[in-house]
Amino acid sequence: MNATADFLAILLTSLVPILAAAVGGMFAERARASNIALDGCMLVAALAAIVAGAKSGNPWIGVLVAVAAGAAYSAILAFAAFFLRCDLIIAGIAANLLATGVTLLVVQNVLDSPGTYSPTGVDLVPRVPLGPLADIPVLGRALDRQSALLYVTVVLAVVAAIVLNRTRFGVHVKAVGESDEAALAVGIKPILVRTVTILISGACAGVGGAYLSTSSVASFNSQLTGGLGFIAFAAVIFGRATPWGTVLASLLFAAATSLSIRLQGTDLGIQQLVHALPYVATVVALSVQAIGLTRRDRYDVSETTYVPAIIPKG
Amino acid sequence: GGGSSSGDEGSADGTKTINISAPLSGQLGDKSFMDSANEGLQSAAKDFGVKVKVIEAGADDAPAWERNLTEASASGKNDLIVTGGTVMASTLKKVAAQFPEQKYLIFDSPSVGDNVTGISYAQNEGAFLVGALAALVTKNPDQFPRAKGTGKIGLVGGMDIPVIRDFAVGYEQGAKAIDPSIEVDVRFVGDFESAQGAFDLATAMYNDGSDVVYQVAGAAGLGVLKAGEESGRYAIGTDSDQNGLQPDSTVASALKAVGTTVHLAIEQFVDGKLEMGTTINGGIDNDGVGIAFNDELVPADIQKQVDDLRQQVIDGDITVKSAL
Amino acid sequence: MTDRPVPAAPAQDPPVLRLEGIVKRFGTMTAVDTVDLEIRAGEIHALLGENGAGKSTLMNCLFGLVQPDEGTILLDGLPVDVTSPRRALELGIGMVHQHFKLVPSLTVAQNVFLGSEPHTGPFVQTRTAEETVARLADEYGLDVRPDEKVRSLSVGAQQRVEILRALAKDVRILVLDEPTAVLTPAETERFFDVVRGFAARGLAVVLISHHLKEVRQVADRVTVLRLGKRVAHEAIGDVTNADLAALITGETRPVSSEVQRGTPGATVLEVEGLTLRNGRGVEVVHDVSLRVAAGEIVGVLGIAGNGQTELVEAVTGLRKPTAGRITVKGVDTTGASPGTVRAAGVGHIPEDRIGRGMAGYWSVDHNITAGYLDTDEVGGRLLSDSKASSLSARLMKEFDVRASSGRQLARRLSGGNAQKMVLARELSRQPDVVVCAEPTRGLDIAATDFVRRELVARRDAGGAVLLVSSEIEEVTQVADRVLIISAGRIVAEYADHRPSEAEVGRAMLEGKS
Amino acid sequence: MTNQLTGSENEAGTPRAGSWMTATARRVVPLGLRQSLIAIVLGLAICFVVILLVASDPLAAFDSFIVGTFRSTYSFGSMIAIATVLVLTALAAAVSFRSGAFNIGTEGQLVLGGLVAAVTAQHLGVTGLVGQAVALVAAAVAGALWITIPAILRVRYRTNEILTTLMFNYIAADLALYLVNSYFRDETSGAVETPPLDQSMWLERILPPSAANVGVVLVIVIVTAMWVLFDRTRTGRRMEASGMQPAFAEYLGIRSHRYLFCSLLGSGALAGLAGGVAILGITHAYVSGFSPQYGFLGITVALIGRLRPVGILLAAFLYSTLMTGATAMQSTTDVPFALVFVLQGVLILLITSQRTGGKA
Ligand SMILES: Nc1ncnc2c1ncn2[C@@H]1O[C@H](COP(=O)(O)OP(=O)(O)OP(=O)(O)O)[C@@H](O)[C@H]1O
Ligand SMILES: Nc1ncnc2c1ncn2[C@@H]1O[C@H](COP(=O)(O)OP(=O)(O)OP(=O)(O)O)[C@@H](O)[C@H]1O
Ligand SMILES: [Mg+2]
Ligand SMILES: [Mg+2]
Repeated sequence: MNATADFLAILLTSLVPILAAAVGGMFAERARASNIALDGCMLVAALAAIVAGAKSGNPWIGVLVAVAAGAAYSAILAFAAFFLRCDLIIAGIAANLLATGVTLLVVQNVLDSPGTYSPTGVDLVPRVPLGPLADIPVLGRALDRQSALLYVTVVLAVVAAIVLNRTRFGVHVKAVGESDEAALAVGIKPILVRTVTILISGACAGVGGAYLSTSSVASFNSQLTGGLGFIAFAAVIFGRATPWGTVLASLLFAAATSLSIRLQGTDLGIQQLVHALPYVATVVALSVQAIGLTRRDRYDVSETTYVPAIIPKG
Repeated sequence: GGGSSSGDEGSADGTKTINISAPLSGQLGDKSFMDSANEGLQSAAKDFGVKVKVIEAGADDAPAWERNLTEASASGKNDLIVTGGTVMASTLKKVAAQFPEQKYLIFDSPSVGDNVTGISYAQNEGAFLVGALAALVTKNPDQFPRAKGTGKIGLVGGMDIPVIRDFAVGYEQGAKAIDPSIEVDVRFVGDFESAQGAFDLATAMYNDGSDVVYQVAGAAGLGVLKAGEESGRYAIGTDSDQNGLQPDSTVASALKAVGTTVHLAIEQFVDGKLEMGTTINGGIDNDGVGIAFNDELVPADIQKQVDDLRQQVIDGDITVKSAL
Repeated sequence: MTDRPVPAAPAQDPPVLRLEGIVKRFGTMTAVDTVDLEIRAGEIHALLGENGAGKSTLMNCLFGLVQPDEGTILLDGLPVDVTSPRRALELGIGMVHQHFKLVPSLTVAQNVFLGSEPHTGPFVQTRTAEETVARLADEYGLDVRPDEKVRSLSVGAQQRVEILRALAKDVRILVLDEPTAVLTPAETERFFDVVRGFAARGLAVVLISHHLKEVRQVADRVTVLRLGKRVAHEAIGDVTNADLAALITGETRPVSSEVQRGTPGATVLEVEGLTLRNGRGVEVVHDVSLRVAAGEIVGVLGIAGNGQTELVEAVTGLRKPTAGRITVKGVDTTGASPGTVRAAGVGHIPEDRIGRGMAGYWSVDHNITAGYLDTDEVGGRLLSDSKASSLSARLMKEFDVRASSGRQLARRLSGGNAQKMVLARELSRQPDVVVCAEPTRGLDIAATDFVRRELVARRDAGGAVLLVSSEIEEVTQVADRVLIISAGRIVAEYADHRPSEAEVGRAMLEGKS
Repeated sequence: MTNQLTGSENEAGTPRAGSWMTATARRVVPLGLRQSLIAIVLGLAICFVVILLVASDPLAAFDSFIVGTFRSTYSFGSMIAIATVLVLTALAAAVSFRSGAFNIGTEGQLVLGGLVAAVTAQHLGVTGLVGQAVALVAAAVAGALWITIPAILRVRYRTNEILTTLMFNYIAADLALYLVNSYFRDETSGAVETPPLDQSMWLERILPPSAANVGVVLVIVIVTAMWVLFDRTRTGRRMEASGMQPAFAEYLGIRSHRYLFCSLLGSGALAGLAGGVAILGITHAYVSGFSPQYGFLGITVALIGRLRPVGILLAAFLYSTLMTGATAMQSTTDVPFALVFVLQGVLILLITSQRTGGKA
């Protein structure tokens, strides 16, 4: 019973950064503006959160700044893709590399705290005690004293679902995602919509970043995402960029993380391998889905609308 | 990069300044191993008027370690080159061989050449002590209100690497020395950076019953200490005195007196007494490693029991196993 | 050609719309060159011209999709500048595009109101939208279900959605860009009734088309563009088809030259009881058998989407049959790879010119020589640029491929030149069998003529040609035998004579002869 | 009818149902020389601005960053050593990019390749040139094997290879650590490293004490071979077709899937080989962290080199000059090595930009 609860508890803590980033990534993906730089946005946001939190003394200001920073950083991606006219994916990869460099620079030269930045006496984002509710069998124990950001993230997911399916913006995102011409013909500006979705994805990733650096431990290091952003991106794709699909995918990957922690407890002697579980899970999930799809249209002749991202020029 | 130089041109007695370069195999800021080494260097710089330049490198950039080492050696401007970390040993071995004239000091590793002085720490012995303490904590819930008396303790390592295993071995032995029935739960974050990961990991371990968790996870370790606070249990710090970080839940820190030993070694060097090709062994006996209790939390009699074990190790009644 | 004056049209109210001296340039080329145009309420005005004559561009200027470089647009005599499609719709100008601009996964209603959804706050009022669509639909006799997803609609239905979109903004001027190109004859008939309905209600309709017959059916007046210039501006009554054709092409030439029938020899391509599935695994070709002899053109005629595409893919090795047998010169090529099929002597002029027929980001040279990689005409062990470029230069000349140079990127070629490039690669190696699908789709009269001549030439040189097309006129004029394909079955064959367009038209629609 | 809908959309690649995870339509980024040059200049300019901002002694920093490499034969040698590895990882990236798939997993393939190189020869008991050959081949094979699964998934099932290869990086790291710990560890060392290689296994050093080694010859041979393959052979031409437009390739009778698959394996093999060269030539033992992101740096270099072998050769030298420069700068001034990563990001953005590149 408790074991399950504890498993869930860890699952939920691992869920926050993945889901937060994935929810935003979903919009971008749906508008055909894949934001593979979620990881970079998270990283930058994480740093912003802890710095702002430390300076202002209020973790929530930290979170807000993180959201802003995430959006701002994703703006670089939008700029690269729509102004510099880079391939979005490549730009995303670059943005991730850039994030590592920039954060390192800032930590070492601006904050003068080499390697890891862990200022003391920073208040963290509060945790939410359930009080009496904590006695509800499994859920109570699992949800008790979870970070407030967990609830923020859940709200994000719900709002995202509504926005995508019920609002004009949602319709426009879908339209742009499917046909620029169709959108243009009715005066919807694809670039604008895409930019907005990318900003949204950055902002959401910001929440994830803030969680990583200011929810449990006030500490930042340019490695701290450990690829969570990419897992989030995978969640978007595995979830077919649909709200509930994305949520389920995120849950799956969070479960994998939680499981890897649990398995370490049962001494298999292969801790280091168990650690790879979330990544393995991601690959497996993607493959299973892709194989399923290929099965479905296995009589299809090869993709005719294919253009590679790069070709060497004469 | 933090090129942090200090000390003034020409020391008190007007002789030429001694230049020390310290290319490290990682980055400062872990509030632990690297930082305490840095303290040692900086204090030495102050005390003996030597000129110290610390050069950091990515913890995952072996070629850069070698470059930095060789650059420092090749420049010929350095009277002594200080470096550290077991990971650095093999690199230093190669480099030192190429510059027989150059003098080296490597901490946390035995000497790797005639022109190298090593300082090795019996981290397993330090771990032994905190292991014993951890066992005592979970055995005496009455004296440690946050403990549940589960007879289970844990250790969070950064990565599953030999040095960390060495800690684990000592830790377990220490615990069993108090009570063979103690269970020890060992898990790894997977890196030395992600504090959040360490936090989740430790939280899980507390949920699974560990009363005390000992962190050997570098910067990530802060997450473990925090988890101890959050989960209302106890945690143990490492390498330098981390009791202050979470005073209500950190019962002790296993000390690795990197700072003091480095400081000492440099002093010897300045006085020309530092013998090359030898290894200074920092163990329990010469306070190379030790334990810093959090007196607020650990009653005298408990401290006493640990100190007895300490004495037995010094007297050789107990030999602490090692994974190296 | 001189621009003859418009006969003073009697009892006509002043034009709702005037275009004066419109100029639109794309880089160096002038797509639309000082064109005047006036449209009156209640008239159906046909706009004719070759591909690339500038018809769409002119209308795009009117609809605000592109901004004219010069000239003015007057609405009710007042100059307006149409900055965006939105603005155009506000001004009462609607346009149904040559290529539909619909979003497949959205519903009809969502598409109709895309960009101007009825809303409360940020939320879309779905019910209001669907009710409005339903009302308009039966008001104008356009039947569609508002809540259906566009993906699942027939082309005709999609077009009705496009029209509804315009009507939903109650426009006064409606531009229809090649609306009938995608319609079956029957659909076309229904469509024209609707259009006449519009005119009757006082809408001004601009109809772009390549089909003189249609124009004659519905239009009141006609304007002809050539190379971006206006070359005629007439009441439809005052010109003959021949005149129009001449105006369009700029030369006086019969719309199509009569082609001699061939003299068939031994059978080279043989298809026996072929059964095929489409991408989704649905069986779309059932037990089709056909044979093509040397020196014969066999036309497979059918409305698009009756299994022709899959048939061609199967014959050329791109799609694996689920049953049946294909032999080329007695060699069994059933389920063989495209490479093997080529080696067996089959040339393929694909339906999807851009996606399959050429590599847009390759130079014309590369595109042409790609067909010769298995020969030593492009070099020995290692490729030789000089050999390759001289080869392609020769073929470009031979097949009249107009490009700035052999190094021009293929994607910059005009549709016709692109097709000629494909021909150059496929026909120059004199394959015994040529399989071509919709070889003249979207080409102008001149290019069309060229392509057909080449096919006939191949036939006369003893090649076997399988011509799959949905253009009745094309098949009936070029083919020696005509097979009608409907719902994945051969439903009729005309071997002894060239059938009349009426005959085959009926067969195509009714699915039997 | 779908034609009507997707119609002129082809280039934008309107997603068909489920095309979200299939790596299909992308916009083409023609890589021109002009672009590379503009990018490098702008990139350096940005670095200088950063240095100006953070350095206490900018001039010294510039100095060591740009010319630091050419100060001593040592640092020059180090530069050569790094370049040797970068060329290989860059070629790995280029091969996959040109064949129309993104192998972002070069880092993982390199790590495993390195590990295998460090252990096979030892365990087979061969030494000397034979040993080197065995080790390098084994490394290449390892790299190829490590990309096999993503390759199959991509080729047969259109699984997004960017994600799979990327995830395989993380998995590779854990796997390598596990293998070394449990099987190949140097018992005498407290670090995660294999026993040092027999001296005879070392790639001959050409500028001692620096790490520059004869691997550079091997690399030049490979570059030449690649150039011939890409520009002068039918295989290369077919490969390009398959990468650029599978449908077109298929139609021409080219087995595009086969070519893509082989290219990916080749890409993996090159990355693995790079690992081998790094081990035999630089660290002489598998040391965890022997690769300062050679894999990702390779991507940058490949792009600067416009995905063409010779370009890559030049780009690699340029880039490793900056890397050693950065090391020098870090040790002489207070500007951290991180600057290289910033430069890397900026360069990629500028180079793949169609705006700086102008018309295709
Ligand atoms: N965006 C563009 N960029 C460059 N040239 C263009 C563009 N749009 C149209 N053109 C050129 O302008 C000319 C007129 O094009 P337009 O589409 O108006 O011809 P059209 O009369 O509609 O031909 P079709 O009958 O094939 O539709 C063509 O040569 C076309 O290539
Ligand atoms: N997007 C474009 N950019 C630059 N030039 C273009 C573009 N599209 C078309 N052109 C040029 O405009 C000219 C006409 O193009 P278009 O495709 O309209 O030919 P067309 O008039 O339709 O002839 P065809 O009947 O053979 O298709 C061609 O020379 C082509 O190079
Ligand atoms: Mg055209
Ligand atoms: Mg047109």
